[in-house]
Amino acid sequence: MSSVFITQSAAPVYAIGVSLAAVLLIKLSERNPNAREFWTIAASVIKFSIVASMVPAVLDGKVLGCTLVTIVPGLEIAFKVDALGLFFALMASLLWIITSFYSIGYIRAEKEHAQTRYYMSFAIALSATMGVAFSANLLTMFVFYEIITLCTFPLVGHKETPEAMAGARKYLTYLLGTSLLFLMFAIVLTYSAAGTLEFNNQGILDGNVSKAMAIAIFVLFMAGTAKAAMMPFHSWLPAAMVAPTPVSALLHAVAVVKTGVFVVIKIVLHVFGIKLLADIGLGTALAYYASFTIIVASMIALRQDNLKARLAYSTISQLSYIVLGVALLSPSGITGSVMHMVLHGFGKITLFFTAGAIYVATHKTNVSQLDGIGKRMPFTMAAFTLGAISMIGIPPMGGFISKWYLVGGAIEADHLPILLVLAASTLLNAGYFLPIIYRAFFLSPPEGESAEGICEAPKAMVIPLTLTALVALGLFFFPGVFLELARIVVAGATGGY
Amino acid sequence: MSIITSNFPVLLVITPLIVAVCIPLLGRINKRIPPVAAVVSTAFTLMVSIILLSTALDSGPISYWLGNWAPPWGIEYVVDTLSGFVLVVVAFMALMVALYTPGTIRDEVPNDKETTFYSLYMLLVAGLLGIVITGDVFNMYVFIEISSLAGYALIASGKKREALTASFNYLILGTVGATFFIIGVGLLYMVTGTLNMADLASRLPEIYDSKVVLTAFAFFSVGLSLKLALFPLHIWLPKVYTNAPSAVSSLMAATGTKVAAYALIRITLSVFDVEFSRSVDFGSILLVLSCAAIIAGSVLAISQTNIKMMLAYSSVGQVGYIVLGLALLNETALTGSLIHILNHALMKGALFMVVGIIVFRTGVEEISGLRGLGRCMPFTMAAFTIASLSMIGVPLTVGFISKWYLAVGAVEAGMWYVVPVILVSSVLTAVYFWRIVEGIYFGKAANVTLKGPTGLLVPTMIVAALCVVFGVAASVPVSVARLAASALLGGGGM
Amino acid sequence: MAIDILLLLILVIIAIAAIHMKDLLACGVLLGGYSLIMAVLWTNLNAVDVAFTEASVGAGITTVLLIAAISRTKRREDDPSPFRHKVQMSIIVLASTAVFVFALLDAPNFGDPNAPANQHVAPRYIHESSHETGVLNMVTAVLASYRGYDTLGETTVIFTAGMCLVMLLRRKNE
Amino acid sequence: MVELILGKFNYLIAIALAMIGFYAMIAKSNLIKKIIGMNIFQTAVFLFYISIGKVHGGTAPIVWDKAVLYDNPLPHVLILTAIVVSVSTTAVAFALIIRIQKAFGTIEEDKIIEIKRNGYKGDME
Repeated sequence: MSSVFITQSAAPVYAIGVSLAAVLLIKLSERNPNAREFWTIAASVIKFSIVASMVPAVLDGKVLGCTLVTIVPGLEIAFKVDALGLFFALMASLLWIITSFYSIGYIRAEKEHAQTRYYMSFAIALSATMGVAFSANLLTMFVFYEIITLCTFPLVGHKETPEAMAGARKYLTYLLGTSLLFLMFAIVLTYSAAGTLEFNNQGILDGNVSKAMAIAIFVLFMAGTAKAAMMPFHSWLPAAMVAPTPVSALLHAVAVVKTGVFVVIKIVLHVFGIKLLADIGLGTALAYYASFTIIVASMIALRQDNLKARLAYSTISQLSYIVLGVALLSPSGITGSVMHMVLHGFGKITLFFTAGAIYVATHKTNVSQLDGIGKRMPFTMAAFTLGAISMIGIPPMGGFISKWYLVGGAIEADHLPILLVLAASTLLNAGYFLPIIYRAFFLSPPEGESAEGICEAPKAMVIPLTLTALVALGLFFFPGVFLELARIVVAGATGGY
Repeated sequence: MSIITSNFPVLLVITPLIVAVCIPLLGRINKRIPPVAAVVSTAFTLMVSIILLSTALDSGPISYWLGNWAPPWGIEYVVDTLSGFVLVVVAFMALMVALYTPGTIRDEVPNDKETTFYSLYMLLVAGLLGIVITGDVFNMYVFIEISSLAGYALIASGKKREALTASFNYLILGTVGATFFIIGVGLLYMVTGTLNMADLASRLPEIYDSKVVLTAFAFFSVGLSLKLALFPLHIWLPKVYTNAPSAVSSLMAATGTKVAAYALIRITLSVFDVEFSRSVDFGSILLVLSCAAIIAGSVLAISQTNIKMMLAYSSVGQVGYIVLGLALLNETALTGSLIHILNHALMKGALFMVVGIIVFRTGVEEISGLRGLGRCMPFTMAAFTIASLSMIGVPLTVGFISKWYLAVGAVEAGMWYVVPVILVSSVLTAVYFWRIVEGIYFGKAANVTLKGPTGLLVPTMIVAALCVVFGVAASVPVSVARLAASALLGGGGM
Repeated sequence: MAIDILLLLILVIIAIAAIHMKDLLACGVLLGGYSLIMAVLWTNLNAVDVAFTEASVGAGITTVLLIAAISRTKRREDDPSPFRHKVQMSIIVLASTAVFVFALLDAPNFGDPNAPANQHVAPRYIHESSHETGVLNMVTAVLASYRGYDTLGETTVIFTAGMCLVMLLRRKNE
Repeated sequence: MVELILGKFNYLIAIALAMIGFYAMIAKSNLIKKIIGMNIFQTAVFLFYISIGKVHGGTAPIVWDKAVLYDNPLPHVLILTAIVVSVSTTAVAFALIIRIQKAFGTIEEDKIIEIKRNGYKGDME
């Protein structure tokens, strides 16, 4: 079964530990904001370097890993760095650096309260994200999945207004409720059937379960990963908009939802395995189910006037692309899925950053208020345009690459209706992003507002958002490392096919 | 073996008894002696019980003949894996609560009665240890009554008048339970002529179809379920836990129901055996009751506004978990059940100790009054949070371990539909604990003035920390529990 | 045997009267009578030690305690509990009765010398206790020696009850 | 049926007494009545034990040269212990009743419940 030899390495533990250490330092330097924020930045940079240092070994085909604790034999907290996990970790840790700068700008500009708690929660969330990325078994994944939920609660409810608390409670109810009810149930059933929780390239359930049981477990898994925001468990995501914008960026691009889809990919590839899912036709079912979410969420997004709400529904729709890709169970589909994780990450974080920048600079939140804003905030809106184009999937933006592979995947898997879904959704994406760009650049600002003069948000915000937009652009031309990692993921997953 | 170590089984019970008798005298000399005596003697019993358990693990069950009369003529004390395990749990919690007691009873018990309190405390501990260690059913009854009587007075020792009626109700139902128990003993004696558990176990299988045996089984089960507060026989419990002094609720919540659970397991699987329990469909009845207990306990807990009441109803639900493993009757589930005896003792002990600290320092018992306390009492609240997470069953805490084994055991038994019950109750538990945790950390602090320094924190933190330690390094208790479970199910229980 | 049957029937009547009457003091006296007749019955059943204890402890001390309690509280029982409650409790009691009687269907007859209860452990007490302990009264022998730890437990119970009373009733030294 | 009643008359009466007591324990509202019921209940169970130990033609379990059969001494021993336990429980119960009377002014369960429901949350004494 597990023919892959695991190279012992504590690097994943360090990657997780570094931001935990930062939590302590942040708490200790509570009274000194500069020091506090220095620790955040330092931790993010160190974390990224640790993650990046693992790239060569993984590209070599090695799998790094170690066992942290054995609770009882069979229940372990253990880490394993494979291509898929590294892929996710690389993206998340890179985005954390950028988000940290942006956070500092945003939080200082808005003079938010409880800043120490904010940075601490952020750092824990990143640790837990690494934990999910590097988890070697379902239990480890579950633990870190829950930690993410718990430590993002104070972030979502940061403002502590009744509205914010209500949103945060809804967030917690959906995520914690579904994972305790369904994900844990699925894990128990998986353990009972397979006798192990260890991820494996060929899946661990194949040959151990009846068809009905496989379907039951699969449905439970999908219902349990509400973080992937597949309908009908999506409404926590718009509710979580009450959070400050950098948090939304974290939720939508870096940690939370990406963890959800990452878990879905893990379950499809490493718990069930392509063969089992293809045998019982679950891949196809999931693909069509994801298509449903793609279309419906896009249509809802069209009708949102609040910019962040529109972005939120866009995320719901885009996440289902990722699910769709892996559900196609074909090499190109999986490549597209994995690539979309990172490309959507950069695109969406740009969009949220710009939304935050607009808010900080003008306190505007609605699409209908954005007339003519392009002239006052040229950098921001240029970045927005790049991000939106990437979302729609038009060259020369990174988003095109993943769409391209998804189309290839649909053809390989012989699911031509999926092509229609992709086409329709591209049109819908264009339908809800292009009007914003049009308003910003081609309409004149409302009366009473000066049209002239640059009025950008603080540099600490504008620079990160420009960077992410440029990365989203750059990834079209140099997808190298990510594509190579995706290739290894595909090779592993389809090896036993 | 020296004369001391060879007599450890009896010393385990006699030590607290002697200390209980001496305390009233010592208290006359100096009021500071009784608490110290309580701590020292419970520490000694803990040490002894650990030694006994490890001896039992190394070289098989220890049988100790009291007065050197061979069983079944004389009374026998037995330390096997199961009883050794429960002894350690009881002795440990007794020590922790003994450390904790001096801080809280100052406020809760009239000054002139503190000495009596310690004497009764030691009697309660002696009774509980006696129930666990004895291998004779009638002797078990005597110890049940010792622990119960001491318990009734301890519950009523506080200043709340509701404690009196709570104690009286408990006395009535507890006596019904104990009397049912001796009816069961009488019926078994009628058809076997013996009172020794091992002897009963060897003589019963021939007459398993006798109606007398069936009835005895029914009386044992009902009587012990009353002591155990198994839903719907739980009605005495919430008032008792709510109104008793904190130290008493902590000890009783941590050990009282656990020992009753031990007695039920011992009688149903060790005196009777697993085949008999299966043949009378004992499992299905218990399954329904335990699931009802788990859900009802959680639902009732949610609707409470008093935090002690909430914890008490949560105990009703947790008792359901212990019984659930017994109902499923397979090794994995029974392991879960036994490990939950330890785990729930730790979690609920910690929670009641925390609540005791809160009440002691702020005088608040209502959940709404806890807002913002996370800032003024960080360590206490950290202990509370850890124990709450454990109650929910978050991995890396002890609560997860027991739920995991119960859930996997349920699937093994082909009763996968029990898993949702466990999970739904986890969610409900999350609801009622989250409500508090959120208030503690996010609420605007109410105007409470904290009074008094607190030495209560040390034992509380130790217990709370163990919730995590045994959640991470679960191999040790789990392996012991698994050994005990396989012995029970393999028929070699005694 | 006729006297036994008669005594047993009287016991039933007294028991019913004792729980039925409203005057608690009368109930207490009836309870004392109940214990005394029980003691007589036990003497008839050759359980002399037990009968003696019941007469002194059961009939004596309990009655004294009861009267003490009544003198500190009140003498009359108020309105009876609601009818519904009574019906519910009656159902529980009848169910328990049914279960208990069910057991008798397979129980050995009263007084059967070959009943298992009299065969397994008891013969050793009967035949050996006088050699092994040197006490002629087998009950004393078993009580003090074979099952001496029950007696220790019993003593502990008394001590516990004493401490309970101190805890519950002792007044402050003012 | 006749054999059941005649052969097990003692047991049947013991059960009847036990259940009368049990009923009083759980159905009566007056706390003293409950304890009276408890005593009847427990003493009836003792009767049950003593009856188990009786042997037709047996003599009291005291060594005696002319004895052919002895009654079983073990139930006697157990009941000696149990009587003491029973009295101890009764004593504790009465102590509680006295305290309840002092705290609530009544010893009727339903009235106490009423008093609790009508508020008054204070410490006694």
